[in-house]
Amino acid sequence: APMSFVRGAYAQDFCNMPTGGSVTLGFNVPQSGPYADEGADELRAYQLATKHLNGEGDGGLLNTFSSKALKGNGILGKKVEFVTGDTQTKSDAARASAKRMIEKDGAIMITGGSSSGVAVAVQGLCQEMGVIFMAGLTHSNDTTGKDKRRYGFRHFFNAYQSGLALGPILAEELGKDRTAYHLTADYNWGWTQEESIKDATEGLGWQTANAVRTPLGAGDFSQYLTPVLNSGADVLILNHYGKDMVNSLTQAVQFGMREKQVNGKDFQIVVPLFSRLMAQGAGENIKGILGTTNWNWSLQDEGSKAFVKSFGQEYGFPPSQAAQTCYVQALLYADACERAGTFYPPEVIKALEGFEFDGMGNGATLYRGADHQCFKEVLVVKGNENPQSQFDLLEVVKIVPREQVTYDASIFGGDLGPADAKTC
Amino acid sequence: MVANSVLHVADVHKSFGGLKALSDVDLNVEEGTTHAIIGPNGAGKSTLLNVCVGRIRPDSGHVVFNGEVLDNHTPFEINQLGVSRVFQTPEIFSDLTLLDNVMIPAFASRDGAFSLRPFSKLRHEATIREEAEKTLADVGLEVMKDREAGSLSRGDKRRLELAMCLIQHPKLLLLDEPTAGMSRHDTNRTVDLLKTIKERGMTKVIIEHDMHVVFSLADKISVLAQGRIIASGTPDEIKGNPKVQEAYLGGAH
Amino acid sequence: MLTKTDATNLEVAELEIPRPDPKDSFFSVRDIHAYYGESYIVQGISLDLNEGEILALLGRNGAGKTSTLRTIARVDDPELKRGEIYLGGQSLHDKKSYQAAQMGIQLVPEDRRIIGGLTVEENLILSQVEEPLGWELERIYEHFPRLAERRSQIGTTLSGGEQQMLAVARALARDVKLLLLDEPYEGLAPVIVQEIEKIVRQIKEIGITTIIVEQNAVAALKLADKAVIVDMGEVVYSGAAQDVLDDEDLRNEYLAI
Amino acid sequence: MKEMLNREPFALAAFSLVILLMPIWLTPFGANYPDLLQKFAIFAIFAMGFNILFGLTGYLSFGHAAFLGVGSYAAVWSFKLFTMNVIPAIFFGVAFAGIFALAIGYVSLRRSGIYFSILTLAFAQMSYNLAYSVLTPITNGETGLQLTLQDPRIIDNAFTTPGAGLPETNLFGIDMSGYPGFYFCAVVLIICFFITRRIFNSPFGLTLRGIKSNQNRMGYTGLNTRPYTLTAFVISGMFAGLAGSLLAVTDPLAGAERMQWTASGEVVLMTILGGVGTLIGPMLGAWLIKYLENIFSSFNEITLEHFFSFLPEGLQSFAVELASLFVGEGWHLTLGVLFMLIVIFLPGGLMEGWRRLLRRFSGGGGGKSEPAAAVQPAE
Amino acid sequence: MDAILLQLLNGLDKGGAYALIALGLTLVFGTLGVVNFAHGALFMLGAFCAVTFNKLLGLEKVVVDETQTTAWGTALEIRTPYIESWFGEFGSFLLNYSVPVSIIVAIPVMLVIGIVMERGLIKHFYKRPHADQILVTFGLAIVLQEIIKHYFGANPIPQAAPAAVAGSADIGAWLGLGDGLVYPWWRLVYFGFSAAVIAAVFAFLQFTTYGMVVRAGMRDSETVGLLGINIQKRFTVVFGIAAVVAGLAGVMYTPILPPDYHMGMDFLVLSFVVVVVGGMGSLPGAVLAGFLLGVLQSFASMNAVMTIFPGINQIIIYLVAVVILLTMPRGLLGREGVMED
Ligand SMILES: Nc1ncnc2c1ncn2[C@@H]1O[C@H](COP(=O)(O)OP(=O)(O)OP(=O)(O)O)[C@@H](O)[C@H]1O
Ligand SMILES: Nc1ncnc2c1ncn2[C@@H]1O[C@H](COP(=O)(O)OP(=O)(O)OP(=O)(O)O)[C@@H](O)[C@H]1O
Ligand SMILES: [Mg+2]
Ligand SMILES: [Mg+2]
Repeated sequence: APMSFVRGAYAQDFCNMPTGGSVTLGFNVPQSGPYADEGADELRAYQLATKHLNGEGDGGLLNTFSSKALKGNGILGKKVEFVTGDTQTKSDAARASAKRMIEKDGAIMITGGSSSGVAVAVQGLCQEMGVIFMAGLTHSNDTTGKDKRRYGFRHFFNAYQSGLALGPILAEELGKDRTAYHLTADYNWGWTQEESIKDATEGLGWQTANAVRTPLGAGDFSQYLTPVLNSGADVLILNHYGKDMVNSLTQAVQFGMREKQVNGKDFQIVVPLFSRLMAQGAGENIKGILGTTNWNWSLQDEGSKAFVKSFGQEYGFPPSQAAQTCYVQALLYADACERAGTFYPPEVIKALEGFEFDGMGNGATLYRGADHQCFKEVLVVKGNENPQSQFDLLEVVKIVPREQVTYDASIFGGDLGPADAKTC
Repeated sequence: MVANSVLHVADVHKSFGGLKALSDVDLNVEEGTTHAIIGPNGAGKSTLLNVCVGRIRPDSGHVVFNGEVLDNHTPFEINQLGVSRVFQTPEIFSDLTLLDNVMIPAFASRDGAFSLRPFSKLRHEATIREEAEKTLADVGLEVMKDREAGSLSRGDKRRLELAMCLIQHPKLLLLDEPTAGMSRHDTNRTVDLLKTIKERGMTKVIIEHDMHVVFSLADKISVLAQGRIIASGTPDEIKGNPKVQEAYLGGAH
Repeated sequence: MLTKTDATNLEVAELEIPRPDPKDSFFSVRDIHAYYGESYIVQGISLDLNEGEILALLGRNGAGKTSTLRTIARVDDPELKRGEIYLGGQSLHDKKSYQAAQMGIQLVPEDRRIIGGLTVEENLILSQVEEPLGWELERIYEHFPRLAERRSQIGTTLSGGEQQMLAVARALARDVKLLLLDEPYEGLAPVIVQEIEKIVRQIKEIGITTIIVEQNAVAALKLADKAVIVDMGEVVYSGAAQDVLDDEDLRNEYLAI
Repeated sequence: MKEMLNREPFALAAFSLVILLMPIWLTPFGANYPDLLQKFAIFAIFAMGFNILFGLTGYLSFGHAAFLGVGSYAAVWSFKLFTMNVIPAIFFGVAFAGIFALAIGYVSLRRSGIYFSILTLAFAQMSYNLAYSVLTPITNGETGLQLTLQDPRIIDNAFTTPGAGLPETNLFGIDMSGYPGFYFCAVVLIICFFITRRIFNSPFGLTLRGIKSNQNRMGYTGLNTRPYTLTAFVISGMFAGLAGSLLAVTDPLAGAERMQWTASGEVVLMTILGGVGTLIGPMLGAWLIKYLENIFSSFNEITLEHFFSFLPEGLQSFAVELASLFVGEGWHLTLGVLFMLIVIFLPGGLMEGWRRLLRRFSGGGGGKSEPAAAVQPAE
Repeated sequence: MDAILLQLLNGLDKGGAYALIALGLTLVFGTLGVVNFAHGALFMLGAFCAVTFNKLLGLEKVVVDETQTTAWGTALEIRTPYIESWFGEFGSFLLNYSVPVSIIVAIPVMLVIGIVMERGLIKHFYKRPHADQILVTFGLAIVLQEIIKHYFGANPIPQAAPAAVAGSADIGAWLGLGDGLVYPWWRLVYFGFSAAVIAAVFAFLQFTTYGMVVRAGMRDSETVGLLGINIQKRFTVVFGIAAVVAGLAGVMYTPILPPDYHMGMDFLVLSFVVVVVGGMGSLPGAVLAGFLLGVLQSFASMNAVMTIFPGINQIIIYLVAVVILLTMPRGLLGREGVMED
């Protein structure tokens, strides 16, 4: 059979066991489609991480990371090499490129991505193939909730945490007597986001006037925006991401929602999930809008400062939150291998589960074993009213401590599945 | 209604907007005969054929073919009953070969209006192929059988269309100016061909402006002018009819 | 561009070079070769015509008559690959069809080519968009009362014969120097044929040069001054029209009459 | 020689050989890994089936991805509800796609030309939008329908106790991932090729071509065109469903985006790129597009530096710079440029290129030879 | 009542955008017979004309201040727009009105793009099958898109409407329906603009001989050529007009939808649906369909409607398209014989 043409005849302990002097990681990021810019930033971060792991550059977060297992000599003495792929922000394409990296290029770990659909799809694939997946930007509860996998890990926070973090701040800033109107992207992530925020705000005593589902990529949201002002609501919550959020926010502002008075209060808009790129796309309209984010380059802890410095010196501008989460994921995987002393996935998984660390930004962090979700500080931010530079778009309103955004792993169900190694 | 009438057009009216293209047209075509329809341009001749093959529905009146009233028949049903037609502007399958052009109607008359036969092999349809080649030979196109039909000259397209009708062995053949644009030589050949068909007993309705063709083929002639049949009779009767002289033939004949 | 050619032409005339010059006759086709894609159809045809003459171009089906006319009218298909054409001393072979039409060539195509979606009147107006103009609409309607009646009917719903009239009328609406008629009598009732024959005679009287392709060879030859018979894309006979009418062998061999 | 090439057994054998040996002859192109090989086979089936409709009847459907999607969903549900065996999954995939195609085709075929295209597009887009949101209970929305540990899988569970992890799709015990998956798809492709060839060379196929050439004439020839076009539509829908179920067989996940218009557009492009109405053109088109998507997108600067390492330093960085526009994140640009080049220089697609090559090597056709080259001055 | 009025306004506004995009498409599609998948790209290029113009206006003088450093340790750059430092007041006025002013730039730019595209590429495809047209224009669309992505990135780039029309108009007060009924100024401007452009294009093609010639040329360019008309030149002009119309639609849409490289593709399918529902070869049809679909889409998104038919807002356009195409054989106002085979 032709299998012998393709694969070495030697026995393999697990899929893509590194045998030579190097180890290959697979960076699967959106290079085309709406999140291409985010993907490009992720790729920059991965390249930086590879450099640092191989002992080049200034070492970046290796210096501030609480675990000192990494020496800057690659992973377990093997030089880190990488292959890249384009997810196109489509599940099929993302799985195809992940498979290519695993089957053809011999990648031992896959990481990246910029949407939850892709993350869940690739994570499922990696579970089947026995390759560890370190998710990039994915915010849906499902990734580490009902669709969690033993081989998949997420450093990014999720919608539920956004709700937990944002709730109290909303009460603080906007008062407890508010009526909210939700516009929600009509797909999985949107629904979990809406549910989480609704739970949080209703817990504060807010009313929910209505929650309306908008089709993905609607472009023009005017027909959903006009009913808002006459609905009695005084807060508009946009459970949109990416282009949808840029458009709906821009248009909401155009409809005069920032200047309105309803129920004797200033009308407010809230965007639960922010990213700097989205803020850039929305331009002026973002000013003063509240939301949450995983990380921002203006943070002043040692880890964040070190990362901003390495990244900024390499590329001339500060990193995005997507870049940060991807960089950290790459390092965490490498570190876990070092600590496990092997690339054997079941051992690496064990090393990651329940791992406590610090010095990577967002304070002390736990990789919870029960669902492979990271628990760390969450940032509540606001569109910057007086930006100092073109990158200075978000202003940190509050750093919400880790305890406040920790929740019970069982609430989302799901099943991690087995950790047994596979040959591929 | 005459007993051995194959086609009976009864009291047909058709107008386009304000224009009365056909009014009160009554026509009987007897079995085995060749019935010519002549008349000035725009008289409604082609429209009459259109009504017969179901391309146009008459405003009132009926067409009866072999005792069957064709009021609600679609073109393909009418063809399946045994009516084939040559159009005034050739309607052929321009990007198929001549052979394919003739084989399609052959399949239609053998297999009916719909037949799947996805697994029967074309190459093995030897009999049909042979017949198609023979029919092409009849109209003098056999040497071009593998050419694309769209690249034929106009006279050749006419002959191809004739072949497409002949292979169906229709009971009634409707010909709309079959020799228009043909050279004298080919016109003569076509006339001969149509004569042999007649011997086989095929009934024909022919529209022609070429009086030479009309008088050498027709058993009966009807003259249509402004949507009405103004005269009907044997060739000799028509030739002598002064109304026809004036309306159609002019001073030439 | 035109003036320059005119100037050279003048010079040539003044110098009176003795060699036969294609520019001498009013209309001249020199050894043209034309192709439909890769099929070689017009294989070296030459014609000469003086102003006001009528030429009958005869031959069997598929002989290449239509192709020759189309080549002269400079339509893209068939493609002229070799040979020269001159009208009134100006070269035509390097022109596009619209330029040829502006120089006074009008083709009445065999399948009439009435433009769909446009009324009869619009079809006529269309040929009066570009200079030089010929007959005015009134005059056309006078000659073709049928068209006057149908002026606001969509052109393609006319009967075959009516369409033929429209096609001829469309050509007359332009200032024609050389009229190319491709089977003008096809599908016409005898009365109309006489009508069109009359028009062609009138055209002749006005002094318009005409090439007529017609299967009804006798009718065409009666009108024509000259006759050319083509076969397989080549000229097999060229001479006076009357000679063809008189020469039975010739008629038998190429025209089967 | 030509006669022999046309003979059925020979053609089939040659085709089978080429397909089955793909893992070997694709090695130099870097495309010899299971996933891409599977995709090659599957999308070849998809495109071939699409061509039965578009290539033969001329009806341009812009909604064929809907049938692909239906095939995938049906197959995954079969895995979830009944068994991991692929035979029932394929059966359901093809059957559901066929039923779906029958319904959509019946309605859409009332119109022709662009109106037909837009009707199919509308149906597909409705399916996509609903699958993405409202029908989430059936399709699992954006995330896509996946296997879970809670699936009933009644047939399998009746005979065996489930393991700890998710089970794999199998053909009576042979796992359908990796190379076995490819060979399975390849065999299906060969069967599809056989069927397609038969359709092309049958009276049915000829009739379809007649419909494409002159639909109007068909009626006066005594053929009822509707059942013919509908049959072609359903057959090609079933091919699409088959391709969809094979996607699920090799990778048990079905996402809504498989039904989006871009996916329908892709198969149109594949077919045109390869050569509309030719037997294997659409397959070649599918391969080219999938190859670009999977391989060109994977080149990054490091690979390019390797590739151009034979050049001197300055030249190398220039070459890398230039090439990087067309690979990696620039692979779309290559795709666009390629579409344009092929359609400009090879009207008739890749198959036209092939024919030209053949003609060149067989020394040109007979017939009259050309006179001397043009002496025409340009305009 | 208010809600319905507002949704009607939304629908008209949306319809204006659809109609404007579809208008250019139907020009080349229904008139020249070319299936132009690059039409969306022209819309996108128009939008990027506005972006580029704005960027040019916003070109900044960069002064490096060595004394201050950024968080990542490089010297801080202080930027001031040239235009402000040169022209002062008028400079900031230009910046403020950059979107409408960029129309002046966009018209010639789009005209040139359209003409180059037609001369260089489309012209060779008039006689080719639609399939080839689809492939080549799709290829072109991808290429244009990727070029824009290369220079501008994939992220949307916001464009502000001029401050004077940035707010909302108090329609309620105008109509005497009390306040609370407000609608963004810019959207009203957009609606007026699209109505004006549509009317202009219409008058040009439907009521002039020029338009008649173009329509005739589409049916049978060879015969029109035989009548002495240089139809190629007119085709080029029509294509140029279509490009300009698409471009202007793009320019004016930027304040509503921050443009990105992919926006053309997003609108492409929709505009095809609009054109076909309107009926092939009919400009009024395209406009009518644009408004009809826009209005229906708005009404379908009303909460009352969505509670009765969940998900109706997602499929309404396609549903309406299906119903119309099945009840009217050639769309709303289509002509017989255009693109039916
Ligand atoms: N679809 C239509 N719409 C409007 N008028 C029509 C239509 N079809 C035919 N006519 C008109 O009906 C009349 C009869 O047309 P028809 O084609 O039957 O004439 P004909 O006798 O065949 O003439 P010819 O010998 O010139 O072909 C003509 O005046 C024609 O203009
Ligand atoms: N578009 C085309 N492509 C290829 N060959 C063509 C094309 N048009 C015509 N031909 C071929 O060119 C030859 C000459 O055709 P042409 O139409 O000039 O003949 P003709 O003398 O006008 O005949 P007819 O009297 O039948 O109209 C014929 O053999 C014909 O098949
Ligand atoms: Mg007639
Ligand atoms: Mg001819």
